Amino acid sequence: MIRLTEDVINFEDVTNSVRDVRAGAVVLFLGTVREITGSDETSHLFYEAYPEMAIRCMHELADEAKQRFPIQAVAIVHRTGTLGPGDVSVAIAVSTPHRAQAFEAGQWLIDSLKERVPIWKQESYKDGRVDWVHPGLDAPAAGKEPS
Amino acid sequence: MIRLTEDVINFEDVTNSVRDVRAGAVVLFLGTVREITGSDETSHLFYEAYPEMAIRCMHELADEAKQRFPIQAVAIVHRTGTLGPGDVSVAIAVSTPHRAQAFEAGQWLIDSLKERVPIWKQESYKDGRVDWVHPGLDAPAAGKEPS
Amino acid sequence: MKIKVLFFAKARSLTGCSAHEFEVADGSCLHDLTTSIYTVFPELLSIGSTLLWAVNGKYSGQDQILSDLSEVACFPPVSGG
Amino acid sequence: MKIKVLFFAKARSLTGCSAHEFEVADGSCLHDLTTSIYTVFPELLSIGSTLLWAVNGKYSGQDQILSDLSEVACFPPVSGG
Repeated sequence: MIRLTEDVINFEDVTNSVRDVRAGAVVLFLGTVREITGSDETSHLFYEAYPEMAIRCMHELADEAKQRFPIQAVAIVHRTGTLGPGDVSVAIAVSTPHRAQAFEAGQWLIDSLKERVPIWKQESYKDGRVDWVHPGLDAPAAGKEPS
Repeated sequence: MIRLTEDVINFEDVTNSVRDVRAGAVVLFLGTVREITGSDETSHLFYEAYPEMAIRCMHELADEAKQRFPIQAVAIVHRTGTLGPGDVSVAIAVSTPHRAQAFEAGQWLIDSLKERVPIWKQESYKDGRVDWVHPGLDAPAAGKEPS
Repeated sequence: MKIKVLFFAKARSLTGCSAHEFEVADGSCLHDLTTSIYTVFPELLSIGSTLLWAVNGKYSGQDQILSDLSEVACFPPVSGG
Repeated sequence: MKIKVLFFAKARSLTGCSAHEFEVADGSCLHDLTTSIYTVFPELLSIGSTLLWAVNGKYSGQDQILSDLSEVACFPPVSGG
Protein backbone atom coordinates (compact mmCIF):
# COMPACT_ATOMS: atom_id res chain seq x y z
CA MET A 1 0.00 0.00 0.00
CA ILE A 2 1.67 3.18 -1.26
CA ARG A 3 -0.69 6.13 -1.19
CA LEU A 4 -1.32 9.84 -0.84
CA THR A 5 -4.65 10.73 0.70
CA GLU A 6 -6.56 13.81 1.77
CA ASP A 7 -8.55 11.73 4.26
CA VAL A 8 -7.76 10.60 7.79
CA ILE A 9 -5.19 7.80 7.56
CA ASN A 10 -6.61 4.44 8.61
CA PHE A 11 -3.45 3.10 10.24
CA GLU A 12 -5.16 -0.16 11.18
CA ASP A 13 -5.53 -0.90 7.46
CA VAL A 14 -1.95 0.23 6.82
CA THR A 15 -0.72 -2.15 9.51
CA ASN A 16 -2.86 -5.08 8.45
CA SER A 17 -1.64 -4.69 4.87
CA VAL A 18 1.88 -5.78 5.88
CA ARG A 19 0.97 -8.66 8.22
CA ASP A 20 2.27 -11.99 6.96
CA VAL A 21 2.60 -15.47 8.46
CA ARG A 22 6.30 -15.37 7.51
CA ALA A 23 6.80 -12.26 9.64
CA GLY A 24 7.39 -12.33 13.40
CA ALA A 25 7.47 -8.56 13.72
CA VAL A 26 5.52 -5.56 12.50
CA VAL A 27 6.54 -1.96 13.17
CA LEU A 28 4.19 0.92 12.48
CA PHE A 29 5.44 4.50 12.56
CA LEU A 30 3.01 7.40 12.79
CA GLY A 31 4.06 11.00 12.34
CA THR A 32 1.65 13.19 14.29
CA VAL A 33 1.18 16.95 14.43
CA ARG A 34 2.69 18.45 17.57
CA GLU A 35 0.84 21.35 19.15
CA ILE A 36 3.85 22.95 20.80
CA THR A 37 7.46 23.16 19.64
CA GLY A 38 9.62 25.26 21.90
CA SER A 39 7.63 28.45 22.42
CA ASP A 40 5.60 28.15 19.20
CA GLU A 41 2.00 27.00 19.28
CA THR A 42 0.78 25.35 16.12
CA SER A 43 -2.74 26.06 14.93
CA HIS A 44 -2.63 23.78 11.90
CA LEU A 45 -0.40 22.43 9.14
CA PHE A 46 -1.01 22.34 5.42
CA TYR A 47 0.74 19.54 3.50
CA GLU A 48 1.28 19.93 -0.24
CA ALA A 49 2.65 17.20 -2.53
CA TYR A 50 3.88 16.85 -6.09
CA PRO A 51 1.65 13.81 -6.34
CA GLU A 52 3.06 11.86 -9.30
CA MET A 53 6.65 12.27 -8.13
CA ALA A 54 5.80 11.67 -4.49
CA ILE A 55 4.13 8.34 -5.32
CA ARG A 56 7.07 7.38 -7.52
CA CYS A 57 9.56 8.27 -4.74
CA MET A 58 7.55 6.30 -2.17
CA HIS A 59 7.65 3.24 -4.44
CA GLU A 60 11.40 3.70 -4.85
CA LEU A 61 11.80 3.89 -1.06
CA ALA A 62 9.82 0.69 -0.61
CA ASP A 63 11.92 -1.09 -3.24
CA GLU A 64 15.19 0.15 -1.77
CA ALA A 65 14.08 -0.82 1.75
CA LYS A 66 13.40 -4.36 0.50
CA GLN A 67 16.96 -4.53 -0.81
CA ARG A 68 18.45 -3.20 2.43
CA PHE A 69 16.36 -5.18 4.90
CA PRO A 70 14.70 -8.64 4.86
CA ILE A 71 11.25 -7.15 4.56
CA GLN A 72 8.09 -9.14 3.88
CA ALA A 73 5.93 -6.11 3.12
CA VAL A 74 5.97 -2.31 3.30
CA ALA A 75 3.19 0.28 3.38
CA ILE A 76 3.59 4.06 3.15
CA VAL A 77 0.64 6.45 3.33
CA HIS A 78 1.04 10.22 3.53
CA ARG A 79 -1.77 12.66 4.09
CA THR A 80 -2.07 16.02 2.31
CA GLY A 81 -4.23 19.06 3.02
CA THR A 82 -4.94 20.68 6.36
CA LEU A 83 -4.14 18.84 9.60
CA GLY A 84 -4.60 19.86 13.22
CA PRO A 85 -2.66 18.99 16.38
CA GLY A 86 -2.69 15.25 17.05
CA ASP A 87 -3.56 14.31 13.47
CA VAL A 88 -1.54 11.60 11.72
CA SER A 89 0.40 13.01 8.75
CA VAL A 90 2.21 9.83 7.71
CA ALA A 91 1.97 6.11 8.45
CA ILE A 92 4.71 3.64 7.58
CA ALA A 93 4.37 -0.07 8.31
CA VAL A 94 6.88 -2.83 7.73
CA SER A 95 6.94 -6.55 8.50
CA THR A 96 10.09 -8.64 8.89
CA PRO A 97 10.96 -12.10 10.22
CA HIS A 98 12.71 -10.69 13.30
CA ARG A 99 12.11 -7.60 15.36
CA ALA A 100 15.37 -5.65 15.12
CA GLN A 101 15.03 -5.55 11.33
CA ALA A 102 11.53 -4.09 11.59
CA PHE A 103 12.70 -1.19 13.77
CA GLU A 104 15.70 -0.52 11.51
CA ALA A 105 13.64 -0.63 8.34
CA GLY A 106 10.91 1.57 9.81
CA GLN A 107 13.41 4.20 10.89
CA TRP A 108 15.23 4.12 7.55
CA LEU A 109 11.94 4.54 5.69
CA ILE A 110 10.75 7.61 7.61
CA ASP A 111 14.23 9.18 7.60
CA SER A 112 14.48 8.67 3.83
CA LEU A 113 10.94 9.86 3.18
CA LYS A 114 11.69 13.11 4.97
CA GLU A 115 14.82 13.59 2.86
CA ARG A 116 13.51 12.70 -0.56
CA VAL A 117 9.77 12.62 -1.10
CA PRO A 118 8.43 15.87 -2.62
CA ILE A 119 5.96 16.86 0.08
CA TRP A 120 6.07 20.17 1.94
CA LYS A 121 4.34 21.56 4.95
CA GLN A 122 3.21 25.07 5.69
CA GLU A 123 2.76 25.85 9.36
CA SER A 124 0.15 28.21 10.75
CA TYR A 125 0.80 29.39 14.29
CA LYS A 126 -1.79 30.49 16.82
CA ASP A 127 -0.27 34.00 16.78
CA GLY A 128 -1.18 34.27 13.10
CA ARG A 129 2.21 33.65 11.49
CA VAL A 130 2.29 31.33 8.49
CA ASP A 131 5.56 29.75 7.31
CA TRP A 132 6.62 27.21 4.76
CA VAL A 133 8.89 24.69 6.45
CA HIS A 134 11.94 24.14 4.29
CA PRO A 135 15.00 22.57 5.94
CA GLY A 136 17.99 24.77 5.18
CA LEU A 137 15.92 27.92 4.73
CA ASP A 138 15.52 30.37 7.58
CA ALA A 139 11.90 29.71 8.53
CA PRO A 140 11.36 29.12 12.25
CA ALA A 141 11.24 25.56 13.54
CA ALA A 142 7.81 24.11 12.92
CA GLY A 143 5.52 21.97 14.99
CA LYS A 144 6.25 18.98 12.87
CA GLU A 145 9.93 19.58 12.25
CA PRO A 146 11.91 17.67 13.22
CA SER A 147 9.73 14.81 14.40
CA MET B 1 -2.69 0.76 28.94
CA ILE B 2 -0.90 -2.22 30.52
CA ARG B 3 -2.83 -5.42 30.06
CA LEU B 4 -2.91 -9.18 29.63
CA THR B 5 -5.77 -10.47 27.51
CA GLU B 6 -7.05 -13.76 26.15
CA ASP B 7 -8.81 -11.91 23.33
CA VAL B 8 -7.55 -10.65 20.00
CA ILE B 9 -5.43 -7.55 20.65
CA ASN B 10 -7.05 -4.38 19.33
CA PHE B 11 -3.84 -2.65 18.28
CA GLU B 12 -5.73 0.39 17.01
CA ASP B 13 -6.87 1.04 20.60
CA VAL B 14 -3.36 0.36 21.88
CA THR B 15 -1.94 2.91 19.43
CA ASN B 16 -4.59 5.54 20.05
CA SER B 17 -4.01 5.25 23.80
CA VAL B 18 -0.53 6.79 23.42
CA ARG B 19 -1.34 9.56 20.94
CA ASP B 20 -0.72 13.02 22.36
CA VAL B 21 -0.54 16.52 20.90
CA ARG B 22 2.89 16.89 22.53
CA ALA B 23 4.17 13.87 20.54
CA GLY B 24 5.41 14.07 16.96
CA ALA B 25 6.02 10.34 16.68
CA VAL B 26 4.26 7.10 17.59
CA VAL B 27 5.82 3.67 17.14
CA LEU B 28 3.75 0.51 17.43
CA PHE B 29 5.45 -2.89 17.62
CA LEU B 30 3.47 -6.07 16.99
CA GLY B 31 4.86 -9.52 17.67
CA THR B 32 3.11 -11.95 15.32
CA VAL B 33 3.15 -15.75 15.14
CA ARG B 34 5.38 -17.02 12.35
CA GLU B 35 4.23 -20.10 10.50
CA ILE B 36 7.66 -21.30 9.42
CA THR B 37 11.02 -21.07 11.21
CA GLY B 38 13.80 -22.83 9.37
CA SER B 39 12.36 -26.26 8.58
CA ASP B 40 9.77 -26.25 11.37
CA GLU B 41 6.12 -25.56 10.62
CA THR B 42 4.13 -24.13 13.49
CA SER B 43 0.56 -25.28 14.04
CA HIS B 44 -0.17 -23.04 17.01
CA LEU B 45 1.34 -21.47 20.11
CA PHE B 46 0.08 -21.47 23.67
CA TYR B 47 1.08 -18.50 25.84
CA GLU B 48 0.99 -18.86 29.62
CA ALA B 49 1.58 -16.03 32.09
CA TYR B 50 2.08 -15.56 35.81
CA PRO B 51 -0.52 -12.82 35.63
CA GLU B 52 0.08 -10.74 38.76
CA MET B 53 3.84 -10.70 38.28
CA ALA B 54 3.60 -10.15 34.52
CA ILE B 55 1.42 -7.07 35.02
CA ARG B 56 3.76 -5.77 37.70
CA CYS B 57 6.80 -6.31 35.42
CA MET B 58 5.07 -4.58 32.52
CA HIS B 59 4.36 -1.56 34.72
CA GLU B 60 8.00 -1.55 35.81
CA LEU B 61 9.10 -1.65 32.17
CA ALA B 62 6.84 1.29 31.34
CA ASP B 63 8.20 3.28 34.29
CA GLU B 64 11.81 2.47 33.44
CA ALA B 65 11.24 3.35 29.77
CA LYS B 66 9.90 6.76 30.83
CA GLN B 67 13.12 7.36 32.76
CA ARG B 68 15.34 6.26 29.88
CA PHE B 69 13.50 8.00 27.03
CA PRO B 70 11.45 11.23 26.74
CA ILE B 71 8.20 9.31 26.42
CA GLN B 72 4.74 10.88 26.49
CA ALA B 73 2.88 7.59 26.88
CA VAL B 74 3.43 3.82 26.74
CA ALA B 75 1.06 0.92 26.20
CA ILE B 76 1.87 -2.78 26.54
CA VAL B 77 -0.68 -5.53 25.85
CA HIS B 78 0.21 -9.22 25.77
CA ARG B 79 -2.13 -12.00 24.74
CA THR B 80 -2.31 -15.37 26.45
CA GLY B 81 -3.90 -18.66 25.42
CA THR B 82 -3.79 -20.32 22.01
CA LEU B 83 -2.66 -18.35 18.95
CA GLY B 84 -2.35 -19.38 15.32
CA PRO B 85 0.01 -18.23 12.56
CA GLY B 86 -0.37 -14.51 11.85
CA ASP B 87 -1.98 -13.72 15.20
CA VAL B 88 -0.65 -10.81 17.26
CA SER B 89 0.88 -11.99 20.54
CA VAL B 90 2.06 -8.64 21.85
CA ALA B 91 1.51 -4.97 21.05
CA ILE B 92 3.72 -2.18 22.38
CA ALA B 93 3.06 1.46 21.54
CA VAL B 94 5.05 4.49 22.54
CA SER B 95 4.80 8.20 21.76
CA THR B 96 7.67 10.69 21.92
CA PRO B 97 8.35 14.26 20.76
CA HIS B 98 10.79 13.11 18.05
CA ARG B 99 10.96 10.00 15.94
CA ALA B 100 14.34 8.46 16.79
CA GLN B 101 13.32 8.28 20.46
CA ALA B 102 10.15 6.38 19.58
CA PHE B 103 12.05 3.67 17.69
CA GLU B 104 14.64 3.36 20.46
CA ALA B 105 12.03 3.18 23.21
CA GLY B 106 9.91 0.65 21.28
CA GLN B 107 12.89 -1.62 20.71
CA TRP B 108 14.04 -1.32 24.32
CA LEU B 109 10.54 -2.20 25.56
CA ILE B 110 10.11 -5.35 23.49
CA ASP B 111 13.70 -6.49 24.15
CA SER B 112 13.20 -6.00 27.89
CA LEU B 113 9.77 -7.62 27.90
CA LYS B 114 11.24 -10.74 26.31
CA GLU B 115 13.97 -10.85 28.96
CA ARG B 116 11.95 -10.16 32.09
CA VAL B 117 8.20 -10.55 31.92
CA PRO B 118 7.03 -13.96 33.20
CA ILE B 119 5.23 -15.22 30.12
CA TRP B 120 6.09 -18.46 28.33
CA LYS B 121 5.10 -20.05 25.07
CA GLN B 122 4.58 -23.65 24.18
CA GLU B 123 4.92 -24.42 20.51
CA SER B 124 2.90 -27.09 18.69
CA TYR B 125 4.34 -28.13 15.33
CA LYS B 126 2.41 -29.49 12.38
CA ASP B 127 4.32 -32.79 12.74
CA GLY B 128 2.81 -33.25 16.21
CA ARG B 129 5.75 -32.21 18.38
CA VAL B 130 5.00 -29.93 21.32
CA ASP B 131 7.78 -27.96 23.05
CA TRP B 132 8.05 -25.33 25.73
CA VAL B 133 10.23 -22.52 24.46
CA HIS B 134 12.75 -21.63 27.12
CA PRO B 135 15.81 -19.65 26.02
CA GLY B 136 18.89 -21.46 27.30
CA LEU B 137 17.16 -24.85 27.41
CA ASP B 138 17.58 -27.26 24.55
CA ALA B 139 14.14 -27.03 22.94
CA PRO B 140 14.23 -26.43 19.18
CA ALA B 141 13.89 -22.91 17.87
CA ALA B 142 10.25 -21.92 17.86
CA GLY B 143 8.11 -20.06 15.39
CA LYS B 144 8.05 -17.05 17.64
CA GLU B 145 11.62 -17.20 18.92
CA PRO B 146 13.50 -15.05 18.29
CA SER B 147 11.31 -12.44 16.68
CA MET C 1 5.57 -22.60 58.23
CA LYS C 2 3.80 -23.51 55.02
CA ILE C 3 4.86 -21.86 51.77
CA LYS C 4 2.81 -21.97 48.58
CA VAL C 5 4.90 -22.51 45.47
CA LEU C 6 3.61 -21.89 41.94
CA PHE C 7 5.07 -23.73 38.94
CA PHE C 8 4.85 -22.37 35.40
CA ALA C 9 5.50 -23.62 31.89
CA LYS C 10 7.99 -26.50 31.74
CA ALA C 11 8.36 -26.46 35.52
CA ARG C 12 4.62 -27.13 35.73
CA SER C 13 4.87 -29.84 33.07
CA LEU C 14 7.70 -31.57 34.94
CA THR C 15 6.10 -31.41 38.40
CA GLY C 16 2.63 -32.14 37.07
CA CYS C 17 1.13 -29.44 39.27
CA SER C 18 0.66 -25.69 39.05
CA ALA C 19 0.91 -25.16 42.83
CA HIS C 20 2.13 -27.12 45.86
CA GLU C 21 2.55 -26.32 49.55
CA PHE C 22 5.86 -27.02 51.28
CA GLU C 23 6.64 -27.10 54.99
CA VAL C 24 9.85 -25.29 55.94
CA ALA C 25 11.29 -24.08 59.25
CA ASP C 26 10.43 -20.54 60.36
CA GLY C 27 13.06 -18.10 59.12
CA SER C 28 13.98 -20.26 56.13
CA CYS C 29 15.41 -18.63 53.05
CA LEU C 30 14.58 -19.42 49.45
CA HIS C 31 17.56 -21.80 49.26
CA ASP C 32 16.10 -23.93 52.06
CA LEU C 33 12.76 -24.11 50.26
CA THR C 34 14.45 -24.95 46.96
CA THR C 35 16.11 -27.96 48.58
CA SER C 36 12.72 -29.21 49.75
CA ILE C 37 11.24 -28.66 46.30
CA TYR C 38 13.97 -30.69 44.58
CA THR C 39 13.45 -33.49 47.12
CA VAL C 40 9.73 -33.68 46.34
CA PHE C 41 10.14 -33.02 42.60
CA PRO C 42 13.57 -34.38 41.58
CA GLU C 43 12.46 -34.14 37.91
CA LEU C 44 12.99 -30.36 38.23
CA LEU C 45 16.73 -30.96 38.65
CA SER C 46 17.00 -31.56 34.89
CA ILE C 47 16.40 -27.82 34.36
CA GLY C 48 17.43 -26.69 37.85
CA SER C 49 20.35 -24.55 36.70
CA THR C 50 18.09 -22.45 34.50
CA LEU C 51 15.15 -22.06 36.90
CA LEU C 52 14.15 -18.56 37.98
CA TRP C 53 12.54 -17.77 41.32
CA ALA C 54 10.18 -15.04 42.42
CA VAL C 55 8.91 -14.21 45.89
CA ASN C 56 5.65 -12.26 46.02
CA GLY C 57 5.96 -11.46 42.33
CA LYS C 58 9.55 -10.18 42.39
CA TYR C 59 12.62 -11.96 41.08
CA SER C 60 14.54 -13.14 44.14
CA GLY C 61 17.92 -14.58 45.02
CA GLN C 62 18.43 -17.79 47.00
CA ASP C 63 19.20 -15.84 50.18
CA GLN C 64 15.74 -14.22 50.23
CA ILE C 65 14.16 -14.79 53.67
CA LEU C 66 10.62 -16.22 53.52
CA SER C 67 7.61 -15.70 55.72
CA ASP C 68 4.35 -17.59 55.92
CA LEU C 69 2.88 -14.86 53.71
CA SER C 70 5.36 -15.51 50.93
CA GLU C 71 4.11 -16.75 47.57
CA VAL C 72 6.99 -18.34 45.72
CA ALA C 73 7.05 -18.96 41.95
CA CYS C 74 9.39 -21.28 40.08
CA PHE C 75 9.77 -21.11 36.31
CA PRO C 76 12.21 -21.53 33.43
CA PRO C 77 13.53 -18.62 31.34
CA VAL C 78 10.71 -16.50 30.00
CA SER C 79 9.70 -16.61 26.33
CA GLY C 80 6.90 -14.11 25.88
CA GLY C 81 6.75 -11.54 23.14
CA MET D 1 10.40 24.48 -27.65
CA LYS D 2 7.95 25.12 -24.83
CA ILE D 3 8.62 23.59 -21.40
CA LYS D 4 6.05 23.42 -18.64
CA VAL D 5 7.46 24.19 -15.20
CA LEU D 6 5.64 23.39 -11.95
CA PHE D 7 6.30 25.39 -8.76
CA PHE D 8 5.63 23.98 -5.31
CA ALA D 9 5.48 25.26 -1.74
CA LYS D 10 7.52 28.43 -1.16
CA ALA D 11 8.56 28.47 -4.83
CA ARG D 12 4.86 28.65 -5.71
CA SER D 13 4.27 31.36 -3.11
CA LEU D 14 7.16 33.45 -4.46
CA THR D 15 6.23 33.10 -8.15
CA GLY D 16 2.53 33.35 -7.46
CA CYS D 17 1.77 30.55 -9.88
CA SER D 18 1.77 26.76 -9.73
CA ALA D 19 2.75 26.27 -13.38
CA HIS D 20 4.24 28.40 -16.14
CA GLU D 21 5.42 27.70 -19.69
CA PHE D 22 8.86 28.83 -20.82
CA GLU D 23 10.26 29.04 -24.33
CA VAL D 24 13.79 27.68 -24.68
CA ALA D 25 15.93 26.68 -27.66
CA ASP D 26 15.78 23.09 -28.87
CA GLY D 27 18.44 20.99 -27.13
CA SER D 28 18.52 23.23 -24.06
CA CYS D 29 19.54 21.77 -20.75
CA LEU D 30 17.98 22.43 -17.36
CA HIS D 31 20.57 25.15 -16.68
CA ASP D 32 19.37 27.10 -19.74
CA LEU D 33 15.78 26.83 -18.56
CA THR D 34 16.73 27.84 -15.02
CA THR D 35 18.24 31.05 -16.37
CA SER D 36 14.98 31.87 -18.13
CA ILE D 37 13.01 31.11 -14.99
CA TYR D 38 15.10 33.44 -12.84
CA THR D 39 14.68 36.17 -15.47
CA VAL D 40 10.90 35.89 -15.37
CA PHE D 41 10.73 35.27 -11.60
CA PRO D 42 13.70 37.03 -9.99
CA GLU D 43 12.00 36.64 -6.60
CA LEU D 44 13.06 32.95 -6.77
CA LEU D 45 16.70 34.01 -6.52
CA SER D 46 16.23 34.61 -2.78
CA ILE D 47 16.02 30.82 -2.31
CA GLY D 48 17.79 29.85 -5.51
CA SER D 49 20.71 28.10 -3.84
CA THR D 50 18.37 25.70 -2.06
CA LEU D 51 15.99 24.96 -4.92
CA LEU D 52 15.65 21.39 -6.14
CA TRP D 53 14.77 20.45 -9.68
CA ALA D 54 13.01 17.44 -11.16
CA VAL D 55 12.50 16.49 -14.79
CA ASN D 56 9.60 14.15 -15.47
CA GLY D 57 9.32 13.36 -11.77
CA LYS D 58 13.00 12.54 -11.18
CA TYR D 59 15.54 14.69 -9.35
CA SER D 60 17.82 16.11 -12.05
CA GLY D 61 21.09 17.99 -12.34
CA GLN D 62 21.54 21.26 -14.24
CA ASP D 63 23.11 19.43 -17.21
CA GLN D 64 19.94 17.41 -17.86
CA ILE D 65 18.93 17.81 -21.54
CA LEU D 66 15.28 18.75 -22.03
CA SER D 67 12.80 17.87 -24.75
CA ASP D 68 9.41 19.31 -25.57
CA LEU D 69 7.93 16.40 -23.59
CA SER D 70 9.78 17.35 -20.41
CA GLU D 71 7.80 18.39 -17.34
CA VAL D 72 10.07 20.32 -15.02
CA ALA D 73 9.38 20.91 -11.33
CA CYS D 74 11.05 23.49 -9.09
CA PHE D 75 10.76 23.34 -5.30
CA PRO D 76 12.58 24.04 -2.02
CA PRO D 77 13.86 21.31 0.31
CA VAL D 78 11.12 18.81 1.16
CA SER D 79 9.48 18.75 4.59
CA GLY D 80 6.98 15.91 4.57
CA GLY D 81 6.65 13.28 7.27
